[in-house]
Amino acid sequence: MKIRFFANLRELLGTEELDFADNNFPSTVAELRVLLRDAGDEEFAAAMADPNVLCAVNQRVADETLHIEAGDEVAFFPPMTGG
Amino acid sequence: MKIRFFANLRELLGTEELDFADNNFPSTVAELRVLLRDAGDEEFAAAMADPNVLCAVNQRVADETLHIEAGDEVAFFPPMTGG
Amino acid sequence: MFNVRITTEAIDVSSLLRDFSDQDDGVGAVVTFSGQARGGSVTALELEHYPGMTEERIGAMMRSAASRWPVRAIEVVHRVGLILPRETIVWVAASSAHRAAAFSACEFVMDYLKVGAPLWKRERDTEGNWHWVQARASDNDRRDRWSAGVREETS
Amino acid sequence: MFNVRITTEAIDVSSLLRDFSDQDDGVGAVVTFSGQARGGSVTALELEHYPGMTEERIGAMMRSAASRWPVRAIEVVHRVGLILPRETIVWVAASSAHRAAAFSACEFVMDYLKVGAPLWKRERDTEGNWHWVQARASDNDRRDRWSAGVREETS
Repeated sequence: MKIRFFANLRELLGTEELDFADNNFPSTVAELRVLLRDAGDEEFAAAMADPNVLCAVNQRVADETLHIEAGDEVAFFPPMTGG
Repeated sequence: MKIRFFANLRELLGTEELDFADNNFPSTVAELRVLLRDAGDEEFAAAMADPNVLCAVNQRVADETLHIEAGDEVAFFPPMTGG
Repeated sequence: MFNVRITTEAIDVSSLLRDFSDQDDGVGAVVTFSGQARGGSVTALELEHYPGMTEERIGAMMRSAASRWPVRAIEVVHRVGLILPRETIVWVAASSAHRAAAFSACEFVMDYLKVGAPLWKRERDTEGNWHWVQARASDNDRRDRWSAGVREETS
Repeated sequence: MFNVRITTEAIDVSSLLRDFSDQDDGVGAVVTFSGQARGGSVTALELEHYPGMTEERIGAMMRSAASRWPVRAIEVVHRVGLILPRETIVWVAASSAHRAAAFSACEFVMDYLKVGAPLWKRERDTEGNWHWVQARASDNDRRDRWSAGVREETS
């Protein structure tokens, strides 16, 4: 299962996508955030803990308690600044 | 002194302008309305008495009590419907 | 900065927008309104205006908008004479560094113009008869809400 | 009727307005917003987006606007990639038989887009360094006023 990162998270991580083996997949957004802290440096870990950093599951901004399932499209990004 | 008429008032009167001898000029907008009733037919007279019909003095919508002076630019017209 | 024009020529909104957007060095936000003649049972419009007073009144509306919001430029072009369905009757554009200001200024000028600029419209029906358009109370309501102060408090 | 497009090409607001105005047989009112990159201390912008989700989110905003006001058509074009000062970042157009609906729908979509469409902006300063733009609380405030219900009551 792939997890996508955008904007400064992508930069901090140095990649736009991480691969997760499906059997290790956490069950909620909150749990995924904890797991991901080790994927990058301290600044990235802090971003994962920042409630302003959003998680989208299947292209919808998701609640921390949402259950993630195999095949879901998951992404993390900072507050949006388009327009 | 000339008085201008627009839209349906112009049509009712059959002209876009009436000439008033300065010495006969009434002192307020309200008095001018009364004087003008005889300038056209009954429908025109009714329009002159209609408070929805506006009078502009020097290109500003005027209160009924405004004093008209020689040299003023006076016009009557219905509610505006531009745009 | 403030430009008002009354014209008997067809209004080309596309070129107006190009010129309005280009006049400034990246102003931020541009909001435009264009009002077109509708078709259906109306086969033509004719617009009459009070020359001089129309420009003066619209100019005052633009200055009033600029005193309420930080706008960079406002432009109004209003067509008069015979207008066919689909043709543009009026164009209003406002620019600002802030999008809320551009939206408010454009809508404010349009709301005031509808009821406060000396222009009159008559419509030709399918049988060729002309009828003067009656003023609508709802247009007065839209203007009056700008003085109620509610909108500013929520903006 | 509802059209959203994300593009790396320059946005030509003039031709967009021509096409948008022409698509309909005299709809009445057309309101447009265009946001341009400002100059000054920012020498360039770069816009990144989440493909697919961006279109889906903006589409949902357009449908939401259409459920609140009687709009005929709404169009959004958003540029991504490198954008220079004065170039257009975003275009929103709304048409309706009623001007108030066109104004509201256009501003509503723009206010939601600013905070709810997955796009991110970074700026290049005069020394060539890039900085991510921080989200502004005022943008959230502008979106939230649409759910406060105040504006509808005054419209």
